[in-house]
Amino acid sequence: MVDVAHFSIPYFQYLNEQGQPVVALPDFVKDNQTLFSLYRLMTLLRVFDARAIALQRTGMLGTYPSVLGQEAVSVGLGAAMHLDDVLCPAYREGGAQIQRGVTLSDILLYWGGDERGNVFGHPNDFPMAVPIGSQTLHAVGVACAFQYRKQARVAVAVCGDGATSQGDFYEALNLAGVRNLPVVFIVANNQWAISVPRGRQTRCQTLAQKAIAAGFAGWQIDGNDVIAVKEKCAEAIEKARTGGGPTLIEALTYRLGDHTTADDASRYRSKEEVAQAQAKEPLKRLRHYLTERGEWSEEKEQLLLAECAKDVEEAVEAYKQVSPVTTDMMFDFHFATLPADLAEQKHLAAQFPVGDAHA
Amino acid sequence: MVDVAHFSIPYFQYLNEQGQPVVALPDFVKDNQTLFSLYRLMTLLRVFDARAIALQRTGMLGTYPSVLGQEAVSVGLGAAMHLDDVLCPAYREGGAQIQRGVTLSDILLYWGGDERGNVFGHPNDFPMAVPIGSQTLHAVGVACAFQYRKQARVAVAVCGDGATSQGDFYEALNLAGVRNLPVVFIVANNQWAISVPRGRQTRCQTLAQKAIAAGFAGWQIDGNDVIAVKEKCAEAIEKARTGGGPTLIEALTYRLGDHTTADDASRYRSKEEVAQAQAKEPLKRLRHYLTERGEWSEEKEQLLLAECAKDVEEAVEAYKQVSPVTTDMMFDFHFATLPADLAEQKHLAAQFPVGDAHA
Amino acid sequence: MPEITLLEAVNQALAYEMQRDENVIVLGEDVGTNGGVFRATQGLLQKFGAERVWDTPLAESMIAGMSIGMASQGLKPVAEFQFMGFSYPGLDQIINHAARLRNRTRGRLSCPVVFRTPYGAGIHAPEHHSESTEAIYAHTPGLRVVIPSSPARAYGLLLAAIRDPDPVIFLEPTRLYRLVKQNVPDEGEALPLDQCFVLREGSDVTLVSWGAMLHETMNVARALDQEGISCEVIDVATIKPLDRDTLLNSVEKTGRCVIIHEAPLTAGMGAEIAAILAEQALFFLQAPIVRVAGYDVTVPYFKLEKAYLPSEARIKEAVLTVLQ
Amino acid sequence: MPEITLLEAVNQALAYEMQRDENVIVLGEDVGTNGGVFRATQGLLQKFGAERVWDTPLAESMIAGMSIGMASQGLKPVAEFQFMGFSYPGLDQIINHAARLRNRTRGRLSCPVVFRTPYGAGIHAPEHHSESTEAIYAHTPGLRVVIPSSPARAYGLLLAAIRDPDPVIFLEPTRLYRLVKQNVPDEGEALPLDQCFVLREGSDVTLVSWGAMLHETMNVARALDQEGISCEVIDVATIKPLDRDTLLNSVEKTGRCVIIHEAPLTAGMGAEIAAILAEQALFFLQAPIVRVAGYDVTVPYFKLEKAYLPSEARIKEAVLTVLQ
Ligand SMILES: Cc1ncc(C[n+]2csc(CCOP(=O)(O)OP(=O)(O)O)c2C)c(N)n1
Ligand SMILES: Cc1ncc(C[n+]2csc(CCOP(=O)(O)OP(=O)(O)O)c2C)c(N)n1
Ligand SMILES: [Mg+2]
Ligand SMILES: [Mg+2]
Repeated sequence: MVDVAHFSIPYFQYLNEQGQPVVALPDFVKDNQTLFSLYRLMTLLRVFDARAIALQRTGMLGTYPSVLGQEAVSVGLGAAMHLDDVLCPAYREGGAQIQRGVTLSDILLYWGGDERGNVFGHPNDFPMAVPIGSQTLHAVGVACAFQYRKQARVAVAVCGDGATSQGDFYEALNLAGVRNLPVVFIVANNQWAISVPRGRQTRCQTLAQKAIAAGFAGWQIDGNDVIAVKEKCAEAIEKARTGGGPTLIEALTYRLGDHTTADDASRYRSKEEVAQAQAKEPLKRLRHYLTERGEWSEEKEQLLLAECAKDVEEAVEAYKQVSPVTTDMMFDFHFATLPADLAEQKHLAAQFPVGDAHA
Repeated sequence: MVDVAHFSIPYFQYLNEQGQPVVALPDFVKDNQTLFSLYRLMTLLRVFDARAIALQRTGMLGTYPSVLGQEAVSVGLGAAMHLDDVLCPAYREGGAQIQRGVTLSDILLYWGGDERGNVFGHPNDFPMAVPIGSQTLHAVGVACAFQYRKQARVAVAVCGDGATSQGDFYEALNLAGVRNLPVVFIVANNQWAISVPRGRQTRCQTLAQKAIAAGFAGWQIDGNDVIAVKEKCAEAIEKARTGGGPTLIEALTYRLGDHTTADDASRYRSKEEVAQAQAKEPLKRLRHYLTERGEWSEEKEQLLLAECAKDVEEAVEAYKQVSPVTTDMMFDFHFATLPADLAEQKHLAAQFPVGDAHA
Repeated sequence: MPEITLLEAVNQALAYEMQRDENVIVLGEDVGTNGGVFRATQGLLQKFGAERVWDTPLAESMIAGMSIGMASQGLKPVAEFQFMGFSYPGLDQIINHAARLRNRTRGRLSCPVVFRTPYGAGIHAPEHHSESTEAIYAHTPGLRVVIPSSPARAYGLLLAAIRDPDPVIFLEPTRLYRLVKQNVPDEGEALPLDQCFVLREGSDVTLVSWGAMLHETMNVARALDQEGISCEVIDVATIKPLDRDTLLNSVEKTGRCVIIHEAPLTAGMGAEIAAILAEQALFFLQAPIVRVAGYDVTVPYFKLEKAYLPSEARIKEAVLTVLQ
Repeated sequence: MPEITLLEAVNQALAYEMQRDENVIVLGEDVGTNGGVFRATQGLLQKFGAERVWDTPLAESMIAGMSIGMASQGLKPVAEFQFMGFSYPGLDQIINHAARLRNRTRGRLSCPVVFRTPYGAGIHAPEHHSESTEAIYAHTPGLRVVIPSSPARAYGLLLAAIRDPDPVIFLEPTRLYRLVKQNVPDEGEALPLDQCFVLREGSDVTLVSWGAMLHETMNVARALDQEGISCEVIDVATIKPLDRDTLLNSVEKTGRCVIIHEAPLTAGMGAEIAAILAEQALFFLQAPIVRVAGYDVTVPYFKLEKAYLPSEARIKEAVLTVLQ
């Protein structure tokens, strides 16, 4: 017997759970503004999240998936991407989307049951993907287009731990590897796929090692350390941009809330587990670090919270002000030009009024 | 940065390309009868293969996929399985099937376009799978049944290198890992998926490492060394039988023939490559070893060839003698009891005669 | 005996049959600890243990394929797809294998599996949670397709589906899950898998529907009754194989037929029923056969789902048209 | 100009459009060096290079999904499934994404992709190589479904499909690949994607078919002509959207209709056509609408495929029945 191949999976963390640096910090950390911006976005997301849940509870929004506890993943990722890269998100990546032209009211509109939520201010990004794992294949397709056109652009797919069980996920990785595509896969491992814990999703020690099956690098990072997320995403994205091929990043985080507003997580997991995870959440950590550095105060915090609340209320207002849907909207976008039979159906539909509680 | 996981892929070979032992041979090799039997089966398969291709050329058989050069994989595997294990093969596993109650004429019948080729003498084995990779999921399902019933039985799936790109393959591995199922996956890596070479199927150094994505062991073996195949398959199968969980075995071999009789491999690969592979083929190697050991002779070889030719001719005869198909056969096996609408259709079909050149 | 919902009837049937037959295994995403996202499998884990109720990894082709493997060895998996819109990755395994295993092996192997899934629109769910693509399964030889529309029929048909030795697609109208309650004796009585149910006898026109649309259809029938129009209402329930006799008998009697379904119009099951009538009852027809169906568009996000679903107004208009 | 087969016409259209539009990328299993298992993409690699003609890994969901990603960025992938029976792993991506991308984003993104695949039985291929499940795609809102039945139509319709800004399922009848030759000028003329072709005018009965079954259908029409029966033959060709006007006009003229397709009867496209006629041309019908279709069974292995496919005898009998 000889060993013919060897692999290992590295783990990256900059700030530990107490907000203390554990290794030399990346250069960008020197810049207060960058850190403030990351912190601000995470806070905005948290305030928005609570508001969205409240809207759902009062019947103003449909089912909504909370991002509580995972803010660092999408915020750090969004900060690492170029605007002309393309994002293929799942449904907890608001933190990246709002850095790329998607508004909070777009997000409300989407979860409010309105396709206009996907008509957002980025020309090429994909809308949220609900069929789990399917978007990973779109990202490799987008990366194929970049590679074919010799553009220095990168496609990024984000999915959850549960998504790593889907065939599409592996097929995407495999294609990315064999064509050396400019694509980065982020697995937001929040430890749960609805009620199924990470340990019953797969026997792997890490999800990062799934990249070994496709012949490229997999990294595990502390996904609650926004510095690690931004730094390692940026590194992987720049590697992809310069011909270095794909990377899989497993971002370790935790879904502190229910799966969605339709879920009740207390049915399947213990308070203790959640409390433990709570201690590692991303905002507190960065706040501690900024405070230690003398750059943050309770006053600044209160100001920021008020500012975020205002932004969120504006978004809610914009959401409420959106024009009513019409039956025509069901028909007008299936084809570039409406076929004759659909035109007839459109006419028929218009004769029957739309009734909807949320409209 | 710390490394949080390490992996390596072992490679196993007992007889090198010249038929010389490279490490201590397994115990079963002491027994001449066992070696004769392996050699006999491989020879039978080779003779059968040539005959089947000839039948196809004369219009007596449909498209047929040659096994030339890969005989050791299925023969070694078949010798390692228990009869009450379950095999979920692709379509080049005749060497295992004929050790499990499938006759050569069953195989001809199948490729002759007749479902009765799947009514063979094993109660539980799956028929050949044509949709690539799909059978891996059946094998994990079978293994689930064994595990549920606490039976000491093992399911074995065989697929090709091309199949390792399919989502089903990874989903099967993942389930096998997480449920610690009694299943063994054999990838018969014959270097080609029709015209697509192994190197354009995936960027992995080995196909064995795909198991790392599911958290269990992957081994690479010399698939043209029937001793390695039997030994390592037996080891993996016994491990699975005794609660040790799944193993993925990549058996390195080479498809010396065309993909099927409908294919012309000279369109996409060089004579040189095939000639090089020819030197490593499995029969010659075992013959050399047996000859060195003083157990084989040209005379024995001729006797064996004659015996195999006779067996094959008998199978061809049986195939030719099979009763004609009837239109009823289209209907009688879709449901345990024929629904009324199908009964009507069955009646209708019977009014129109069957015309078929191969019937 | 308390009255139960359709959802509870599904649960009751599962529990009954798991008790009766230890080959029955329930599996799917979140069916265990969580009891299913709608709670259809609630309590089964507690009652039958983790050996009988499996939370699977998140992969529908896997769910379909592993079920086939299990069924081939005599188990009776009842597999759940979390929503019909997520069943499509399983289509290859269902079409190429589940539906064919018995025929392919001339009966040597078989595939007694039930694929259950919430079905249809109307519950304000996110996108992909509102599909009704029964026609895809109905077009696939080797499958049975069943859609219950009441607690009692859910119970009796699900029992029949599990006991059936062949693969059954069992579609549960989410809109009906909690809409009505009924007394459903837990006595293990199965219903036939090849018979339509006449929900209401009538003489002027035959209304044919299935699943949740029967709710609106019955409402229209009742309203028209007030106006002196007598509607016969048929619940197809067993979409495949189709009980043509009940349909033909009714239309031969009434001479008029409206077919109502929420799936898109084109190549939906309504077309099949209309085609059968046009072939076998043509000269009984006194009016064109009208289909009131979903439009040929993707089910819209929920702000528009009511506009997508055939409304009572549309159904009524169609009935009045064929009565002219 | 030499006459070419349907297969060569496909190749010619691909080459023409790749030449004209560098956004067109051909991809699939074995489409490169090997030129496709039927040689439909033969020579394209040599002509356009490996940057335009991609041999993909063996994974159909991947082929579908990557094509969607490419198309979303303005490329025009023409993706091949090696056989229709192997396209099913791609169904989820096609139904949930390709067909919906434009609608889901209200036109912000679109999906100009063509999925080509050999289609239908009759070439003595192994199992799974004989599928004709056009109804699945036709039932899916957001897709166009096209089936050519001659070299000229293959050329013109494939060009149209590639140029169309939305996803098109392009089904190539394998049985016709090399059956007839035709002069097909390589001038880049596309055909409309929403019109039936009247292959033969007639006054007694309308025969509606598509794909390879038109071969038998035309033979029957010619034979009946000798017996004094005048058949109008319509090649549906663009299965979705369906050109109802041509169909209705013809049946209003002849009063009789036989629909012929090789897909299984139940919930096939024949049902949709019959349903449209039963709704919109009922009072023109002088006889029941008869469908001559594949039986509701898995396409048998090839010893029985001729018994499965609608034969000329079956078609003729049906025509005579509706003429009674
Ligand atoms: C293909 C598919 N199957 C099932 C579902 C239903 N579902 C929605 S979210 C979810 C769990 C996803 O888990 P994960 O990938 O870890 O993402 P998370 O929700 O934790 O962010 C499931 C099963 C779906 N949306 N798509
Ligand atoms: C799902 C599916 N896609 C495509 C095909 C067509 N096809 C038949 S064999 C083959 C190549 C298989 O390669 P591999 O898995 O390496 O097996 P080998 O033929 O080399 O034994 C392909 C693409 C198929 N049978 N099934
Ligand atoms: Mg998760
Ligand atoms: Mg191979």
